Amino acid sequence: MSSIPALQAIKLTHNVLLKQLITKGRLIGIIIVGLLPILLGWVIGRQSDDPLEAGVGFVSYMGLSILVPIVALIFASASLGDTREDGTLVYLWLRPISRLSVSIGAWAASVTIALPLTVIPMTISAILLDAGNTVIVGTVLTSILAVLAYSSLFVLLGLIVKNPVLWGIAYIFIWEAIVASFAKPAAALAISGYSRAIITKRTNVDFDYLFDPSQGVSALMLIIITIAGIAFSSARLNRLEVP
Amino acid sequence: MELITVNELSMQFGQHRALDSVDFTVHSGVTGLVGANGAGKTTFMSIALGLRAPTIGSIKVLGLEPVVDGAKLRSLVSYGPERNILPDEMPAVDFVKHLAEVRGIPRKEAKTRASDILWLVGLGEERFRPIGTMSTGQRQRVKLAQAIAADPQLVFLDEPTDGLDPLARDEVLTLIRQISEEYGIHVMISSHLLEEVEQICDNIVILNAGKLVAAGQLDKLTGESTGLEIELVTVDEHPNSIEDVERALQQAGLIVQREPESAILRIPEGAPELLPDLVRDAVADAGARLKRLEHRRRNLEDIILDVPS
Amino acid sequence: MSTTGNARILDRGYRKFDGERLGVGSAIRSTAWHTTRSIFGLGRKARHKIFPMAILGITYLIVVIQLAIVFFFGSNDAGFLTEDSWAMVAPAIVMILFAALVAPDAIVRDQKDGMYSLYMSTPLTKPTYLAAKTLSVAGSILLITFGPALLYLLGKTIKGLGPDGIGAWFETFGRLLLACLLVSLFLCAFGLAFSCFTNRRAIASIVVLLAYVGTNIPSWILYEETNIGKNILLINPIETAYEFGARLCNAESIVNEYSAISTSMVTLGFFAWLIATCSIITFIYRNREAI
Amino acid sequence: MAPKPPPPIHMIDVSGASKTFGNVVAVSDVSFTLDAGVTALLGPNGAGKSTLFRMLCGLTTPTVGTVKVLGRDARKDTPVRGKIGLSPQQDALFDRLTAQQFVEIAAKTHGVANSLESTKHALTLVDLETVTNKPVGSFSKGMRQRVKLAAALVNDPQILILDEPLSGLDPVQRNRMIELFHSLGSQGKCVLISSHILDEVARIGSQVLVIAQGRLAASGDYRDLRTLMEDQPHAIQIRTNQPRRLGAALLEREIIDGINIEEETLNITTSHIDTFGRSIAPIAKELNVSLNEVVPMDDDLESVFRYLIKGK
Repeated sequence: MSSIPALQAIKLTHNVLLKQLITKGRLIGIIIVGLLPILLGWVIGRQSDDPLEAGVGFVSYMGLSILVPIVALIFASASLGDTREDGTLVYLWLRPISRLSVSIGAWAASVTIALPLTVIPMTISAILLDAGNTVIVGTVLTSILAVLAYSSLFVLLGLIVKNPVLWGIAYIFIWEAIVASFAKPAAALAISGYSRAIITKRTNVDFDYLFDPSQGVSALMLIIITIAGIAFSSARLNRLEVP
Repeated sequence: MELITVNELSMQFGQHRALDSVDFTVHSGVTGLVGANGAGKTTFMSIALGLRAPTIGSIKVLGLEPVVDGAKLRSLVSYGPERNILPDEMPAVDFVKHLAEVRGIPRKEAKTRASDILWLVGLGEERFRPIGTMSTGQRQRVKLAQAIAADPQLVFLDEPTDGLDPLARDEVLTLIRQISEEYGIHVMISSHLLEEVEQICDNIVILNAGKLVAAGQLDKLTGESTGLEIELVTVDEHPNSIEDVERALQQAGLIVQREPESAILRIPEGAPELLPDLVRDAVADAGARLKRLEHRRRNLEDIILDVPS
Repeated sequence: MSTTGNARILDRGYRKFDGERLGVGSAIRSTAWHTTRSIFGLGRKARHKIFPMAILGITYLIVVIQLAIVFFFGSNDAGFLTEDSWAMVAPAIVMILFAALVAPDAIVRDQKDGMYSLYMSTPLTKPTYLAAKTLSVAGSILLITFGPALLYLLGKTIKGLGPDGIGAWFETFGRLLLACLLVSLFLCAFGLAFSCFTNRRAIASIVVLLAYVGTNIPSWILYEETNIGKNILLINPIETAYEFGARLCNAESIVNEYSAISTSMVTLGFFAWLIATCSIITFIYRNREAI
Repeated sequence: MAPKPPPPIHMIDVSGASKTFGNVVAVSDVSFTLDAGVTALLGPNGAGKSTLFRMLCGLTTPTVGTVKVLGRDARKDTPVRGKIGLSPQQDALFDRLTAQQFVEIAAKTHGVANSLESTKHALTLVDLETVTNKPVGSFSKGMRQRVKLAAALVNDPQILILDEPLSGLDPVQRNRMIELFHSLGSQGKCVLISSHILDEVARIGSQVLVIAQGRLAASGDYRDLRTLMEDQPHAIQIRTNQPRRLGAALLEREIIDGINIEEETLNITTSHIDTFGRSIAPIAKELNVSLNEVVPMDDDLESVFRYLIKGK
């Protein structure tokens, strides 16, 4: 009865938190939100004169800047944030398992639920846009990477602030959407700066962004953000006052 | 006076039967509604306030039918909820005043009453403090104050001592007794603690898993002696005094129960009338030190444990 | 209680209330007033006053500055006081921010701090409770819709730029009042409908804002990127309500693209949204446990 | 010279522990040790009970002092966390899990070898074996309380820390759980229980720790604590057929200090409890006065508690 193997601990944490995260209200709300891009993708695909440019603009603004971060925010910030808020964190914290396993488990649970709820509607929407396979592949790839990074960031956010959804929304709409569009250093510190770069580079649609990293650098940065987020979460768990 | 009459009352939530053909009458004074959490206490209160229609059966509160005359009834009765959450930013006096107004007291009158009532519950000095800065005990008093501020005929208090420590609990119970005795407001409190109900109630209603276990006047249901208990202390000069007392009583023809090594002797019910004198003489003759001589009385716990579950 | 010739001890204890109890009307009034105080942060800490007061201040400031320029500097020709009074109603984004702030404060707070249960234990019922809340929220919104517009209308009248003749003036006034009332009610219903799901105030505000963003952005994308046509703009509830108000006042459309939509379509859109939001509120509250 | 034996490791060892939150002192310079057996922790609301429990489990660190469980610090030492069972104060559980799943997760995260069997056993101990497949979110407060208890017991911990474990239980369950605590205590486990209900505490056991205003006010057997309260005269109620005669005799012999008569009840206070106990029966016999009841009014736990908290 000493420490539990890390993989086992991650799996257990993932399973518990996943069950807690999937509530009827959240699921219905997100699916309704997910129908929106599908509908829009379909309409744009049928009615637009330049589906490629309209489509990529739609994917990067509607999808990568709004749908992906919001869905990730709702689940990831709740994964450990809710347990800290209501006091159930103690049932994971006071166990002979490492903090890193708990953070990874929480992140994995958020990804498990956020991934299908974002990538599926985004992919369907990209198919309905009817703008070629590069858009579809680009959409899938960037959505996945963005979900990983946002989930990691918002798991951490849930452990730091009391109202993570409020702070997260402010961050998404103010920093990621507005500030990052006007200031180059800000874009370098925003997930959307990298995720949008991947899809525009892949499809060769030029939006004249200020910040223009290559595909490889962007993907690497998103992965680094993911890892850093998890590492900080686990450090935060170590220093936390557990209710 | 019959405050509440309940007739074959049942409440069904899906598969779950919260109340199961319950029948009882509540008379004046303080009535304790006893049962574990989930026994149907809160459900009963919400029916009595007209906030839920019973599935079957009828109920009358102050002669009114709650479902039909809910609004009218609720201007005559008040309610103190179980959950210990209140508007944290509001000063206590504003909170009490506002609810008094909503219950039909004119504005100016509500203002003076709010202040008076907060003095009565012992929060006079604190009345301008936001409720969020108050201790659990003070918050329970605020809940009491809002319930009596509109001068109701009857108040329902759901677990009014929940979360209180023993000292604060005693103070709140004393207040509730006072509300009934001095202010003439009838009270129904729900509680899962038998001890506190025994302490302050005139009448009780015991529920268990939605079924009525017992209802009636407390002193008629309890108090009957179930035997005598004698607790002694060993004295150095008479090391065998406890055994001596035990033997003397047995020789007088009494059944004496004693756990091994225990300093407590029990004489079950049905003992002869001269018992007190027998005990007195046995203790005196043995030179024992008497710590306690007390009748064991039937209490609520006995009533509940008697019922086969 | 005890009295002798020149001394007495009075009982200061509990007093019975022998007067007449006021009815449900008074309960509604008290609750509405109480809610309104809470909305504007009166009797609470200063930080609760900032947002509502700032929005209130800004909406009035715009009109007051315009009037001040005209009255103190006499610049009638500078293009001031030439607009319809309806144009002075605060812009949609301000209104939705205000609604997202006010509606959750009015009802979500009650769920969280137990006031809802307490209200239900008083003579208030679910419908009268909602009436009190509507009175308060719609009334607060009316302050920033009707207030500035009325000031502007009065300014115009005093300068002789208003409607000619008493009959025409009262018609303009009546239309303005009716439009503001209906639009305020609409915003109130919209705010309440999207904030009654949850018992967390921050989430409720976000849901209200997202409901706006989630209808606004798609309506424009669909309008601009596709060939569906102008009627698609009616899926944007707030602009639809504003356009409906403009039609009632015989004023110019605030957002140009809406001017091409027929009045009957605008009316249809307005009432469809109003009925939908009211149905949401009714549905949620019908199923809500009182205790 | 033989080497000095190392000091014994106590199961719980709190030494000079204080905890402050900003200006608020939650726990102030508390020291005590506990070993196998059942101990009740008492104190008014806000006295620092929960903070003390959280420190013991490492959920929060003491500002000053040390808190050791089985000789280790639960915040830093991973394995020792597997030897603690905590039933926390908060009511929240993973609501969407069934009782079985909830306890099984606890077993697995503790690395219990045959988790299924241990889970079953723990749920049986708390009388929940019939509802194992229902989600805990649908449970009543008493059932949730027992699920928490099962989760705390499932890894067969050395240390059990139970914050208000009896609240919400009905009398039958309460008695069953108290029995369970006693059996765990006699199995050599260190069981520390907080409760507000003094009648419950008196049944839980006579070992108490009392904290008030963040400080340790008393520890030990509460019946012994009463005798330490020497400045507090004992109040005793006597039911007799001749209260005036008996009272006068007791006063005359200087056995009692104060007296108050109501019908057939004689209320007395005495500073000489030993003499009183020895002489009450002989005096009554001598005067031929009946002694129907002799009931000490203030040696119950409540009086001890009141004295310790308020000093009266």
